[in-house]
Amino acid sequence: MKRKWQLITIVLVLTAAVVAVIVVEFTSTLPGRRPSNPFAYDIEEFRSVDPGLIKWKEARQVSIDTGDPRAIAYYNGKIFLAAGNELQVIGSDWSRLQRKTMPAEPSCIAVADQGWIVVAMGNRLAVLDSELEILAESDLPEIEINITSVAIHNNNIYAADATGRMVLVFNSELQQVDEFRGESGVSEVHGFIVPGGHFSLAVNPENELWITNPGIHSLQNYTPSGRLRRYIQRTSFGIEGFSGCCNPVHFTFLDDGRFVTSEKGIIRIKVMSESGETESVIAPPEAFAGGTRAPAVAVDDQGNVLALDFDRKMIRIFEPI
Amino acid sequence: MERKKTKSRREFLVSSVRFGMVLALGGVGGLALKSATKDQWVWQIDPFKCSWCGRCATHCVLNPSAVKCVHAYELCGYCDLCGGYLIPGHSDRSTAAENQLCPTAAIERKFIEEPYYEYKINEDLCIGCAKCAEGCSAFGNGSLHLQIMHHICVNCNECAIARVCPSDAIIRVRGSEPYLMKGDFTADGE
Amino acid sequence: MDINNNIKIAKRTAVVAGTFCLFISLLLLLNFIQMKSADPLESEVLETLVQRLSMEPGNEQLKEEIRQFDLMARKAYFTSLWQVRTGGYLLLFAAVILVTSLRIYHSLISKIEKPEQDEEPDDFTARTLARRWILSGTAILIFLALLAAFTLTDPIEAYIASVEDTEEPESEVERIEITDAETRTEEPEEEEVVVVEEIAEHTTPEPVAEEPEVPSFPGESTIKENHNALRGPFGKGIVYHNDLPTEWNGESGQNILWKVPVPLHAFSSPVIWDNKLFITGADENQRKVFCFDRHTGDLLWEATADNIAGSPDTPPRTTPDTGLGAPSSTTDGNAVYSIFGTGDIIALDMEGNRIWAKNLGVPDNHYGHSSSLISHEEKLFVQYDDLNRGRIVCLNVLTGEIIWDITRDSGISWASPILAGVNGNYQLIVKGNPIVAGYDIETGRELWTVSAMAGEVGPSPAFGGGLVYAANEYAAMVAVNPVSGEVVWEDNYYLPEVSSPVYGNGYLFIATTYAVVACMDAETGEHHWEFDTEDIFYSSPVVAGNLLFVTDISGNTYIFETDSEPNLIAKNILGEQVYTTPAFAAGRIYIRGEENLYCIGN
Amino acid sequence: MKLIPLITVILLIYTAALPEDVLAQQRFPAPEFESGYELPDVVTPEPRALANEYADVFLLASFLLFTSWLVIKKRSRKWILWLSVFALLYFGFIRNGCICSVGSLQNMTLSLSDPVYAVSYTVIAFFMLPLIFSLAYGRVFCASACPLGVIQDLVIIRPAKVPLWVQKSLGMFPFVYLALAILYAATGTDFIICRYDPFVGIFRMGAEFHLVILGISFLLIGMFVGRPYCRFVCPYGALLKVTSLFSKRHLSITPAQCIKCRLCEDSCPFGAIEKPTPDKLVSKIKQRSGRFMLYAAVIPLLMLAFGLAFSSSHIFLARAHPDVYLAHLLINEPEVMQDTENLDVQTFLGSDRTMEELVDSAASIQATFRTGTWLAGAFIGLVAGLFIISQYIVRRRTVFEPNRGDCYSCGRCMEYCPVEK
Repeated sequence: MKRKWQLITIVLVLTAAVVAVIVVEFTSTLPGRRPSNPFAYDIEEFRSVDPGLIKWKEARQVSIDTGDPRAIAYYNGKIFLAAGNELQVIGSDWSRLQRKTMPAEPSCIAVADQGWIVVAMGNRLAVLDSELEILAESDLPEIEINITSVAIHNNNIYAADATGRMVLVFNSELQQVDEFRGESGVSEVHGFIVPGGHFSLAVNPENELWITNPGIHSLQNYTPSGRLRRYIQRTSFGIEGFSGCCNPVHFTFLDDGRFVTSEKGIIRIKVMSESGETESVIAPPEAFAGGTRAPAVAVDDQGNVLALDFDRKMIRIFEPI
Repeated sequence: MERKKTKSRREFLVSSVRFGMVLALGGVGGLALKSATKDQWVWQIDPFKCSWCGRCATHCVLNPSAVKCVHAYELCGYCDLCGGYLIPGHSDRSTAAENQLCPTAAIERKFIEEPYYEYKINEDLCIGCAKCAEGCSAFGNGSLHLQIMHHICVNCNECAIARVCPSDAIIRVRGSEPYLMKGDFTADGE
Repeated sequence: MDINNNIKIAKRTAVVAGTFCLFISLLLLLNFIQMKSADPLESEVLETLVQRLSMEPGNEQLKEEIRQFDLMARKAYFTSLWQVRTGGYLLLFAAVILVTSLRIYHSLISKIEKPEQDEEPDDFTARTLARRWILSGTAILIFLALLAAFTLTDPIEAYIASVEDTEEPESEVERIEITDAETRTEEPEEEEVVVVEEIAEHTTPEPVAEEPEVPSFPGESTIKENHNALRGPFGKGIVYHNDLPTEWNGESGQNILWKVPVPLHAFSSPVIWDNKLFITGADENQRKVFCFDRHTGDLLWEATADNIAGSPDTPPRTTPDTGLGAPSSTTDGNAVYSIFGTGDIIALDMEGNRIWAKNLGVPDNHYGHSSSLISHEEKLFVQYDDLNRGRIVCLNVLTGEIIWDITRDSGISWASPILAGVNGNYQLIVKGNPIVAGYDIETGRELWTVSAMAGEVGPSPAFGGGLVYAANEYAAMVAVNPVSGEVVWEDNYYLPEVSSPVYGNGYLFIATTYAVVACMDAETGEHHWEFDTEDIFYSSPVVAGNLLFVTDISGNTYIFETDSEPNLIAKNILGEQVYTTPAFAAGRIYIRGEENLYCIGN
Repeated sequence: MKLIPLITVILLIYTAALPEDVLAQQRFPAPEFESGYELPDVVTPEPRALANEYADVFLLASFLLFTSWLVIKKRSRKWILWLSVFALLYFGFIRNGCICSVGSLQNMTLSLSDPVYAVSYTVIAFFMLPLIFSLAYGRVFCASACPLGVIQDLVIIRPAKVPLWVQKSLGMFPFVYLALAILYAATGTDFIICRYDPFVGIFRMGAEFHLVILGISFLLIGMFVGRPYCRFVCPYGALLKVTSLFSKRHLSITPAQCIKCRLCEDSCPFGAIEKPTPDKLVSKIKQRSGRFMLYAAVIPLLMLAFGLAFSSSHIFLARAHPDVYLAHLLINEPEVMQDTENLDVQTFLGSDRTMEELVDSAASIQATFRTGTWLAGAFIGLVAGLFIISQYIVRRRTVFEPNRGDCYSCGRCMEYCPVEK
C-alpha cells in the first residue's frame, strides 16, 4: 500500500512537472513576452543625433501621385522630377507645368544655365530643351553602363557610370569626348571605388566639378579634364563622416558652397563644410524610419533642401531654422 | 441461435462502419491529394524580411543553430572598413580580437589587393547570431545574410525559429530550390 | 542460486548505471545553468573591456587582455558545446544500460515474488466512477471555458470602436499634393480620344492633360463599341456593329484594306480597343504582345513578356496545335492583359509599357494552356485549370495582386470564361470537365453548377436570351438557367469540339469539326437547319446584327442570316488557314490567319 | 506561428517582384580585381534527397506490413520487440522523429483548411498508412513503427495497474487534445503536437531544455505506467483507437480456443485485456438501460453546452495566435511600444504592417476561431457523451480478448498463452 502511494506521488509530481514546463514554455514564447536579443548589436547609438546639431526643420511634404520617383533637380524656380518613365516640371506653387514621357525610365537629371536639361536613363542620355523637346538622344555603345548621376560643367555633360567606375564626358550633341577613372599619382587616393552602385557628381557654385569616391568615403574635386585637384575624406561610423559600402550616395551644394550629403545604411542628410566638417544635420535617421534608400537631394533658390523620399514617394522640404 | 444472430448483426454493423471509415479516409486523402505536391518543403530565411533579432542562434532545436551566415560575394563591396566585420569604434582595421564584431570569430578577413578585402564565413564557427548581417545591412550592401543550411537542418515539421521570428522571415520553400540567396533569387527585372 | 546471482548482477548494474545517469544529468544541468547565467560569447566583462578600449585606443596592454579574454570565452563556449554533446551520448548510453538491467532485474524477481494484489473495485463500480469523473471533467472543462470567456473581454472590438472616434493627430509638417496646371472640363475618356488623334496628326507635344490616377473603367456601352476580348464584348460571340462588309476575297484583294504578316505565330485571336488592335505571339524563346494601328496596319509597338519572377527557364512542353500563345488577350482601354502558356501574365499600358507581370505557376497541361482572359472593371479573370485542379484566379488589373483564387470541382479544360449579365450583376460563366458553373465575380463564390460535360472541354460557353449554353463533343449540349442553375433543355446531336456555340436572335448556332453549321431554337433546342461546308471549324461563330459570321480552317467565311432557314448570304475566301476568331469594329473585320493579319472593309 | 502568411509569402516570392531598390542593389557587379582573384562560390548544400523521403514511406509501409504479419500470423512477441527497436533507431534517432504520423495530422488539417498550403505526398502517406493498417489489422503502427510509442514501450519496467475508472476517464483527454490540435492547425496558429512532442528532444540528442525535461518526465512516468503518452495524450492515437475498434482482423491472445486459464490476465501493462464479463455486471447494467437512453438523449445537449462554452472562450483560445496576441498586447498595454528591448513589438513597429492591418488580421482570426471553437466544442461534447454512454454498454464476453481500441498489438499477452505451446 505504501508503495502504491509512493508511485502515485512520483507520477503526480512528474505530471505536474510536465504541465508546468508546457505552461511556462507556452507563455514565455508569446510575441512580446519573448526574451530580448542576447546578441544585440547596438547601432542605435549611431542613429541618434545630438539635437543641437539638427538646425533644419521639415516644413512641407509633397506627395508624388504619379509613378515611382527616381530623380530630382531644381533650377530657376522649377523642380524637375523624374517619376515613373516621365519627366515632370513642377512650378513653385506645386502645380505640374509640363510632363513628358521618356523613352526609358530616367535615372538622373541635370539642368544647366541655358535651360537645357540632361536626362540619363540607365545606359542612355537625352538632352532636352526647356519645352521638353528632345534635342539629342544617345544610346551609349556599351550596355554595361549605369549612369547614376549627371552634371553639366562648361557646356560638357559629365556622367558618372557606376558599373565602369568612371566618369564619361560628352559634348552637348552627346558625342563622347573624354572619360576618366579618377586615378592619380597620389598614393592614398585610389581611383573611383564604387562598392555599392552609387556614384554621384555635382558642380558647386564656384563652378568646380566634385565627384564622390564612395568606396573610400571621399568627395573629390576634379579639373574638367579629370585631374584630381583636392579632396576631403571622412571615414567614420559616426555623424562626423561616412561609413559602410558606398557613401555618400547623393550630394549637392548650398549657395555658399557647403556640401549637402545624403547617406544610405543609416539614412541621414547633413551639411558638411568645404573642409569636410559636419556642420549640421538636415534630417536625422529617425526622419526615415522604415525607409531603405538614401534620398536624392536638391537645393532651391531660398536655400531649402529638397529631399526625394523614394520609399514614401514624396518630396520633403527642409528649411534652416 | 439467437447468439449467432446478434453476432452476425454485430459483424454487419462493424463492417459497415469500417466501410464508412475507409470512405472517409479516402475522401480526406483525396482532398489532401488535390493540393499536394511532389516536392518536399524545407524551411528557409527570406533575407529581405530578416530583422536580425538573434533568435536563429537561440531558438533552433539544434545547438549550434542550423542557421548560418552566408556571404553573397557578388554583392560585397570588398571594403576595408566593413560594417559586418569590425565593431563600431574599432581601434584599427585589423583582424585583432578587440576589433571583431563576430562573437565566435567566424569571419575570416583576407587581403586581396589594394583596397579590397575578402570576408569569408567559417561555417563551423558560425552560430547564426546575425550580428554581422545587421552590421552589413546597416552600413554596407547587405551581402552578409543568414540562411538555413540544409545539411544541418533537421527540417522539423514546425520550425522552432519560425514560431518566434518577429518578422515572419522564415518560410517554407520547395526542396528543389532550397536557398534564398541574395543576388540570385529575385530573377525579376524591368 | 544462479537466478539470485543474476539478480544481484542486474541490480548492481542498474545501481551503477543509475548513479552514472544522475551524475551526468547533474553535470549537464550545471552546464546549462552556467551557460544561461553567463553566456561566454556575450560576457559583460568583454563588453566593458572593449568600451574601455574605445576610451583609450592606444592601450596595447588592454588590447592584449581583450584578446586573451576573447579566446577564453570562445574556448569556453565551444567546450561547453562539446560537453553537452558528449554528455548527451553518455547519458543515452547509461540510460539504455539502466533500463535493460532494470528490465532484467524485474523480470527475474517477478518470477519469485508474487506481485502484490490490490483491491480492485469491481467492474460496475469502476464504470460508475468513470462516468462520474468524465462528467466532472466535462463540467470542469466547461467551467474553465466560461471562466476564460468572462475574464477576457475582446480588446479588438473596443479598439476598432475607439479608433473610429479618434482622429489622426495633425502633423506639424504641411502636406501638399501636386496639382495640374490645366483644369479639365471635359470627360477624360473623350479627351483621350482627341489627344490620340492630335498626336497622330501633328506630333507636337502639347501639354497633355494627365490621365486620372486610378483609371476609370469603361462602361457597358463603351465595351460594346470595342472588341475587348476573345469573341467580342463579354466574350459572348455577339458584336454590336451593323455596317460590316459581307464580301471579300483575300486572294484577289477585294475589300482587303490592308494585310500585314503576323510577326510571331500563335493561335490567339485579335482584340481591339479604339484604334488599337492587339495580338500575341509566342515560341520556345519569346512571348510577345503586338499592337497595331487598326486603320493602317502599322505595328505601333511590341512588348516582350520576359524577366518575370517564377517564369520557367524552359517553357512547358506543348503540342504544335496549341503552343504557348493560344490564349487571347483582353483590354479595358487602360491596359491590355495577356497570358501565355508559361503561366506568365502581363499587363501593358496602351503605349506598351509594362504595368505589372507575374507568373501564376507553370500550368501542368498536356496540350498547353489556352483559356483566354476577360476582365470587368478592376478584376481580371483567369481560368487556370490544369491537370492538378480546376482553378480560377481573379487579379487586380492595376497591381496584379490576387483578389480571389478558387479551386473548382473540376479537372483540366481549354475553354474560356465569359461574363453574363444576370439580374443586373455579372456572373462569370466558366466551363470545365465536367461542370458548367456561374461564379460571383466579387468573391469567386460558385453560384450554380451543372455537371454535363465530359472529355476534353474546349468550346467556351455562350449566353443569350437569359440562358447559358454549353456544349462539348462526346458530352452534351445544355441550356442552363443561370438564376436557378436548372437545365432547361439538353441535346446531343450537334456538338462542337473546338468552336464555341453562339446565341443570336433566338437561335443557337454551332460550328462543328465535321464541317457542319447547325441552327437550333435557343429556347427549346429544336433543330432548325444544318449546312454542310467543305472544311472543319476551329474559329468560333460570331453574331452581328442579323448576320452570323463563321470561318472554317481553310479561311472561308460563311455569312448566314440568323433565321430558321439556312440563308447563306456569302462565302468569302481568305486564301490562308484560319484557327482564330475574327475581331470586329465599325465597318471592319479583322482576321488573323496563319501568316497574315487582314483588315477587311468596304 | 503564422503558418498561413508564411506559406503565402512563398508564393509571393515566386510571383511578385521585389522593390526595385533591392534589385538595383542586387544587380551590382563586384569589383574587377587586377590580381586575378575570382569570387568564391557560396556552398549551399542540398537538403535531403526526395528519394530518401519516398524511401521513408516505403520503410514505414514495410514496417506496418511486417508487424501485421508478426501480430496476426507469426504471433511472435520477440520479433515485434526487435522490429520496434529498429523502428526506434531509424525513425527516432536517425530520422530525428520528423516527420511522424502523429504530427502529419496537423499538416493534413492545414492543407484542407488553407488552399494555398501544400503538403507533400510523403506527409499524406505518413498520415494515411497507419490508419489504413489500423482499419485492417489494429494498431500495429503503435506496436513497432511509431518511435514515440516504442521508446515508452521499452522503458516499461514495473507497470502499475492503472485503475479502470482512471484509465477510462483519462482516455478522453486525447480527444480533447485532438480537437485543440486540429483547431490550432486549421487556423494556422500553431502545430501544438509538434511543439510539445516530448521525445523529439531525446531523438535529436539535445534540444531546448523544456523539451528534454518533458521527455525525461514522460520516460520516468513510463517506467511505472505503461505508455503514458500513448494512452493519455496522443491525439493520433485517438484516431487509431477509433479505426482499430472496427478493424477487420486483430491480434488475438490465443491462437485457438481460449481456455480461460487466466494466465494472461495481468500480462498487459496497458490494461487493454478484457476479461469474461461477470453476469452480475450484465444484470446490473441491464437494470440501468434507462440511464443509457437518458444519456444518449443528453448528447446533443452536451454538444451544445460545449459548443457554447468553447465558442464563448474563443478569444482566449485565439490568443495563442501570434497576431491576435500581439494585437491584444498593443491595445491593452500600449506602453510596450516604448520598450526598446521588446523585439517583437519593435520589429512590428518597424515593419510595413500598420496597426489597422494587425487588428484586422486579429479580428478575422478571432472570427475563424469563433466557428472553430464551436465545432471543437461540439466534438468534445460528442466524445464525452459517447464515453459516458459506453459505460452502459456491455457485451457478453466469455473469453479473454484484447480491447481493440486500447490494444497496441505489442504481443505481450501472446507469450503468456499456454494454448500456443
